Amino acid sequence: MIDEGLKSELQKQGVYVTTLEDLYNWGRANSVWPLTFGLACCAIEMMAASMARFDLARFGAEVFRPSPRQADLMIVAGTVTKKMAPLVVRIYNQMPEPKYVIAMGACAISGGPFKQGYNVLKGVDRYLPVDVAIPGCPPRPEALIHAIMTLQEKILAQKLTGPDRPRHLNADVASEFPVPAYGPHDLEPPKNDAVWHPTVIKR
Amino acid sequence: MLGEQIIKGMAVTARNFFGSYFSKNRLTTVQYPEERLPQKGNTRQFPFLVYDGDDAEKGLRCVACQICEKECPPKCIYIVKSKDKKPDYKGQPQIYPLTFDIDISVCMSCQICVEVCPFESIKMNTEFELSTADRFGDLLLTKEKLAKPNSYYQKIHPADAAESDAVIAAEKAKAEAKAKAAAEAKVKADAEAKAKAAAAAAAAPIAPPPANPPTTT
Amino acid sequence: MNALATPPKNFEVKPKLAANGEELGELLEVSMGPHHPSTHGVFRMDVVLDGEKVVKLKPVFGYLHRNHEKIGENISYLANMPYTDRLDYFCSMTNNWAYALTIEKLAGLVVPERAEYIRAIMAELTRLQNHTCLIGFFVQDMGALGTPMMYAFREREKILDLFEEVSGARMMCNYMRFGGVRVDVNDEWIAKTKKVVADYSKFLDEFGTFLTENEIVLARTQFVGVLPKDLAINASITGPMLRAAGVNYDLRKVDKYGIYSRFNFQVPVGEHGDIYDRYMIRVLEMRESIKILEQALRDIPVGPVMDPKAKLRGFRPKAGEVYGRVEAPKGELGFYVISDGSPNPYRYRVRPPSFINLTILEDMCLGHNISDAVVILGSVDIVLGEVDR
Amino acid sequence: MTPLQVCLLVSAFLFAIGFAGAVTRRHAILVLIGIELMLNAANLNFIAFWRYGAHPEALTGIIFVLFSMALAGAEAAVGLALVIAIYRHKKTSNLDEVKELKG
Amino acid sequence: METLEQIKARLEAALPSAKIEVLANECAAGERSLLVDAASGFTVAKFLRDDAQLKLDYCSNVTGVDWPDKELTEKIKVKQVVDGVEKEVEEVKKNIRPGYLEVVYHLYSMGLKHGPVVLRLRTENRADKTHLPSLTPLWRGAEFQEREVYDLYGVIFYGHPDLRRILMWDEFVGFPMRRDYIAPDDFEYEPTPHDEVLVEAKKHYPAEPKAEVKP
Amino acid sequence: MFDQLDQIFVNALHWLVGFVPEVLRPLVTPLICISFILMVFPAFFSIITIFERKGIGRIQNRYGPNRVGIPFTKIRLAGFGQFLPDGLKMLTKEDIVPRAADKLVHFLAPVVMLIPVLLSYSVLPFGKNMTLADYDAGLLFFFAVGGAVEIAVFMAGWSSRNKYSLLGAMRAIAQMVSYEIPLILSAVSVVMIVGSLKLTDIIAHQNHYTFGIAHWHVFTPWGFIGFVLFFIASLAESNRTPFDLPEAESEIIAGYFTEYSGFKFALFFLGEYLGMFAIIGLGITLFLGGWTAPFSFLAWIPSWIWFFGKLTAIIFVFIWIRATLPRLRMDQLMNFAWKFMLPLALINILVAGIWHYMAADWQRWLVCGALIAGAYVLLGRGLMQNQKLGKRIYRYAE
Amino acid sequence: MQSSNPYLVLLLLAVAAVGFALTPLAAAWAWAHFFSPNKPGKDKNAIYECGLESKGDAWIHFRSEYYLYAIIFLVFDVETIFLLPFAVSFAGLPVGAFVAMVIFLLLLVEGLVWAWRKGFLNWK
Amino acid sequence: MTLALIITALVTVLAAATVMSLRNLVHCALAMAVAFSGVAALYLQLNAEFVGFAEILVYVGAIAILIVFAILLTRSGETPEKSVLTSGWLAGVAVSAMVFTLLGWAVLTSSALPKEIAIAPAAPVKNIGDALMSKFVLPLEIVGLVLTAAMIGAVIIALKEDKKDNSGGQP
Repeated sequence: MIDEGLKSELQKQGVYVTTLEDLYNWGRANSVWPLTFGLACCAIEMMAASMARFDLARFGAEVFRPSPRQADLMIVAGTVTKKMAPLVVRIYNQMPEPKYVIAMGACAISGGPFKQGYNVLKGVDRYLPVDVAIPGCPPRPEALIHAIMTLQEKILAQKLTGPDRPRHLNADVASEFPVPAYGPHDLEPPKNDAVWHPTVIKR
Repeated sequence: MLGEQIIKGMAVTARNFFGSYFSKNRLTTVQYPEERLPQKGNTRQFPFLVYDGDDAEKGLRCVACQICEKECPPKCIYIVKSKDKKPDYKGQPQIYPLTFDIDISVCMSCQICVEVCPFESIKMNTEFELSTADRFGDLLLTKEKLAKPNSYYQKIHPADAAESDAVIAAEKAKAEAKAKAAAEAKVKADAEAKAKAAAAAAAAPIAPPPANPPTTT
Repeated sequence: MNALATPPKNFEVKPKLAANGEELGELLEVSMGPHHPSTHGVFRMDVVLDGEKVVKLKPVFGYLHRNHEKIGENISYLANMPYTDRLDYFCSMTNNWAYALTIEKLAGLVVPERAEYIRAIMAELTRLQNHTCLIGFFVQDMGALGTPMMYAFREREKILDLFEEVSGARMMCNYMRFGGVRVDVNDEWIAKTKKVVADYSKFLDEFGTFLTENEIVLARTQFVGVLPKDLAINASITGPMLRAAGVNYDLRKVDKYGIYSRFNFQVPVGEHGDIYDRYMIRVLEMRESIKILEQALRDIPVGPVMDPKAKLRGFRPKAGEVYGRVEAPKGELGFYVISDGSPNPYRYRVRPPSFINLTILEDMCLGHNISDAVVILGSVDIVLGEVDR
Repeated sequence: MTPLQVCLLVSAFLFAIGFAGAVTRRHAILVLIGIELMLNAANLNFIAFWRYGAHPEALTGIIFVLFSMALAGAEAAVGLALVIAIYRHKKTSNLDEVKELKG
Repeated sequence: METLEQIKARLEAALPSAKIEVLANECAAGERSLLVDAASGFTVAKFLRDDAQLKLDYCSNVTGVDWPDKELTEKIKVKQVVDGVEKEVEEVKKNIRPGYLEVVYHLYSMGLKHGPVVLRLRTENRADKTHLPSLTPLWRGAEFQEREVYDLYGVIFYGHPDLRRILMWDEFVGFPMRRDYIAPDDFEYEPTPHDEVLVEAKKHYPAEPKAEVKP
Repeated sequence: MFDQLDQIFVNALHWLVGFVPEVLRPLVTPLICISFILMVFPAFFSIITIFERKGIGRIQNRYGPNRVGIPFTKIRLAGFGQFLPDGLKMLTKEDIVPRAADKLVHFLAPVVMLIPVLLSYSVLPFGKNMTLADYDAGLLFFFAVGGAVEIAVFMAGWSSRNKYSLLGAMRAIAQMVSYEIPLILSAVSVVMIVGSLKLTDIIAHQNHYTFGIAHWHVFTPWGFIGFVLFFIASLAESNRTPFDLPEAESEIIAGYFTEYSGFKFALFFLGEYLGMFAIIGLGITLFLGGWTAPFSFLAWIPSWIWFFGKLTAIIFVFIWIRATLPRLRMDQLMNFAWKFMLPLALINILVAGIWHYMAADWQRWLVCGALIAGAYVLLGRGLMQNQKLGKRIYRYAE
Repeated sequence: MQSSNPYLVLLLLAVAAVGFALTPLAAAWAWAHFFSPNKPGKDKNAIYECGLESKGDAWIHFRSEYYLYAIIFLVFDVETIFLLPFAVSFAGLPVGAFVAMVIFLLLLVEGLVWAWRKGFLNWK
Repeated sequence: MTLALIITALVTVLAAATVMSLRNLVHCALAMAVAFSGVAALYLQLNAEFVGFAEILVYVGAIAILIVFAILLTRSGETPEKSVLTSGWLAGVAVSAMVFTLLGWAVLTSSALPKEIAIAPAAPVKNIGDALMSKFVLPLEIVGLVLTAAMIGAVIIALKEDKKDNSGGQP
């Protein structure tokens, strides 16, 4: 729902904004530097994706930065345990905007096969906004490349201005998510309600 | 001498560098979206449901026996049995799944559901390009998304599909034979009964006991 | 649950005092990991540094504790098989084997000969790819840009192709079953494997020229992280680490499980117990694995691959307990199962080699540089899926 | 004002600043920095007088400054080593405290 | 290697105070185990390690097992005076076997290449008397494994150099591997629930909207 | 004609300056040159980063970046457009300054980093008559400003207040300090023979040919070993593998710039690479004849092409080494500098003296060569045997 | 390319370097100001330490080894300011001067050898 | 020419004043590097090219690093002291102000100062080398001796305790 004033404003800026937006998105999309961040099995496939056979580098995404300050993409590759979850959130918080999250593999999406466990977080999206989820246990390296391509498409479609612009362009939306604390049995809070909106499926 | 082995090591990398321009073995990259690796024999990703014929609803082999649901290690299958029955490929009335959901955000691609399925109805797909931004919408595969024709199965796993087709054909043949035998027996019995009845009607007042129908296992 | 059970908190760091009671440089408490490029996952070492020298090192576990054992106790014996894949996710085949072996011991199943051969082939292929990758990783920990790892993964992909061809998955094979293996291999596959194995020695030669005598590798690894023999035994160290310390203890020779007694191979043993020995033992083990593979691929008989007595569903072994172990690439991988006659194990326990091999990490690292600590950790060869389970 | 005078004034100022720092600051390292500044002031004088002096071809000023730099280096090395040594003993490099502790 | 009975005999000779039992094992492998009382556990273990014939210098596996209270039913014949007449009456007696925690050690010998000897220690109960001697001073390899048993089962090993939680976080309360541990409730989104999960998941379903009366 | 081509930039400069009033010429001339440097070398940096990524890719049996080309088109340029999105992204990335950091120093560090680096370009001869400022003590100037980079590194590491950063900065300073000495001493031998600190003089000394082969210093025993020393020291000075301890990823995350994000991080990157180009440029000037051709029949190729060609070639060797070798440890790094390179550099000065005093015939070659080789082997062996390093034989148990 | 003041180039270069560094930083700042606002936060602006909360201060008292190398470096650095003029005029000097310089070097090397022998050059 | 000289002089003086007035020692060290660079620039203005570059090499490249290390090794960089000045700081400032006034007065009024000479003298490195190796050989050797002595002395002073420890306290 764009109000009329904004619409005309946009039309005035028109070409300028579009070009800038396209250039900006193109720049971001083609330079996605992941964080060196492997959690479990999927991390091996993530490495395999950057190895000779699959070569993530072709997309300019092989620059795995060890410091979150220089990374754009957090590939949550593997099971996020409750012991690890606060750290994951903190590392994500320490990344500069714009930042993206790929939940790689069943465990990262939903806890996967280990979701029955008492120490396993049922999906990293309980605390972080996940941009792309790759099912699979572990997903093939090609699947990760496909996910990065999906992410690129998502980035390319983002708007620079307007109400539906992404989080990092909006000053009013926080780019930090509260870090859960260790509780006596579970993390506190067990989920971040600002991020986690599951659909209800009644059985 | 200091540095000798370092130079040898550098020779190895140099060989790889130049080799990458000539030898396929030295440049192993498969440029994924355009090129693809040939599919390996038994490769598997996520399960799908096989149906025969053209109609997914009608030809679905699954009879909602719920074995896979029980055996699935991460418990990612959810089945609701139907109340009514529909004929299966053997023509026998069977219940069918009203709901058959697989949560591939949980599935660990272990293939145990395939192994335990007695009806050759759940098989492993090779599709892996499933990454999505919508976790809740796209990763819970419903029956409609899961159902794939047998021809698809034959395409992705020709050997296994042939095997499973043979099993089904054998069972079908068996069932047909059984049905035929039953039908024949029935006809025969009917005929016999008729004849006997006729004979009895003609000759004796007491009818003989009817012949047992042929039993199969 | 009760007052007694309140756990003590982290121990205080006591600065090491000099001989004259004077403090050295101020100690720097650094946490290496869980998000650290060289801790092989989410392992964490709380390191106390004096300058760059490690004066205290406490490993912190549990960041990948995914309750493998608890899940194993809640699901059936068969359903647990794919979970074992995810223990040491480099070596799903040997994990499968160890688990299958244990349950076979428990239930008294007999594995057909062909299946035994296939298992040995798979295990040795696993060993090859695990050791190769490990060397890649640990040279990367030493600071190489990843070229050795790329070469290692290049070869690994070939072996993974073989796995995928047979079992359907690259890493999580879920291939073995109680009483045999799930799918038989065909002749085409055996021919392919023969080729991979034949090429592997060539690759190892090249890898050797690349790394084995490289001066920097020598300088970084020799006489660093020395593990004495006695300590190694006392600390239950297993696998290549133990043999590098000079102990001749290889379960393939000691337990002679499977059909290893039929193969002609040797066990390399180190002298110094330092990182270089651990590296070289692995290289030499790979050569021996190639020997085993050649013999196995040559001798593999024809026959069934499953024990006909074995049941897939409704498997309920008799009550009792058993401990089974195999020589996984990382060391002794054991499974301890107590059955109470139900379809689920009553108690299911994994004895992970890399977890126990970490016991003496601090002993090996003390007094060394922080850079060495990273390489020492790399030479232990840990996989977090197994360490934390 | 001639350039020479400018240089000499700068030199005088550097000297004064260095002196003030050396005398007024508590921290040993700052005292050393002050001394270095004073040395530099002297060097600047040498160069200025070489530049505007009578016999520039003799290069005496230049050579002297070079030697002076060498000695400044030596002084800094030893002086800072002393500061470090004192710090190790007394856990402070504050001159006042060092004095107090001595007594 | 000697049989467990022989070992037991020698142990009893050497350490008269130790109470040792050989536990049977019915399964195919038939690995039996030595059950030693907690008090003499350490000395027995030391004997096993240092004895020249055994030399069990390698402690491969340490693990805990939880045996909760179990209801055992047995039928016994009781003589009862019924209506003045003594009669034998069959009665079902319910015994509660008190629960305990067990720690199992698998010992091997690296020098002599034999094993395993399975050593078991039992705690008195599962609540407050969960103390056992730590064998870490004998075998360094038990260090982390005992910590793990402590963390997951709550067995307190005295003599352990660094008994802290190892896998769970420090703030954690309870022992998750015990059979009566209840996992935290996080079943908000369960598209494929079964059994207990279904029960748990249903708690999170939104309340049924009240049936609106439609005109 | 070739001369024209060779001097094309010089002539262009003169032509351009011709439009400017006489008074402003002293100001405008260097400004044009500086802007030229500021255009060429950062562009060269961007190309080199792609070159490096692709080269390493090839060494590792893969392609490396090959998709990104000109924006909004399908032209891929074999991936050589990759630096554009990288730069754009870093420019638009959020800038994070840790709360506990010393904010002023944190901000200044990347800026300070560039000053000495760019200053060192002033004395480098990029081609014939293509030197910004040809000082009498040019070489000394280069070393003097080169040493100032350490301060920027220290500022970055210290101000971040991060443990890894501080460790990285300490390592960086200790390392750069240690390798600066061999760097300078290996250059001293050249200065002794040439008799000037002027870089143009040094090139002029190498710019003549015997039998069509240039008199590059690298073709003499002292020059060869000097070049080797200089090469190793320049690897260390520019923090490249195997001396990349200050940013050792596997140990201290990203070293002294762990806490830097966005374009400040890019500036460090840029600074490091520009510093590397400068130091390689100096090495080329000192030992590889600067912009001169190796063979007289190739002398027609413009001098600046030679310079950039040699620069690229050495950078390629740097990349090659980076893709091959693991990293040294701190003590080994220090040992190597102080116990191997420094003695060897000192001996090299001696050898250069002997070379000067001996008559120019084969005996001179023999004596100097033997001295150098002997010193090299002995020192190298001492370094290895001191730590009892070497090949091992393994036994097999039955 | 000589100008009236040969050192003007250095000044200009230094200024250009600062400008070259500040221009993109200013552009980045402008971008952040107009489009993508900086959003500092509690965790984001905390010190990074492998995802944990940083314990203790990084600014600590380091060991003295670093200082040792700095001293030796200083001495050799100072030495080069004598060595370089010597090297420049070396060709025209008598052998005696060469010997004198060798003695000068040997004096310094003696210090180095002393440190080496005493084991100070062993990084700990 | 004079303008450039004055600007450089001002920068130097300002930096020097900053050194002595900042609270944080690391900032002081950095300002000191700027001050020394300014002095080097002054040398360059005075045609003493070699000395100017040497100043940068020695002071900015080496002594500044040394001081920075010393600051870190004595843990002085982290917090500014509570009181930066000694108790007698007023006297110190007064004395130095007096010194400056006196010197400044002398400089500005003295007639003994040589006038600017027309031809700026040059000091090519070659001449410095020649002078160094002829007239100043003996001082050179003495400086070498002093440097060695300083090095040994500084090493002993700075490292004595560590040495003792390492013989006994190996872990």
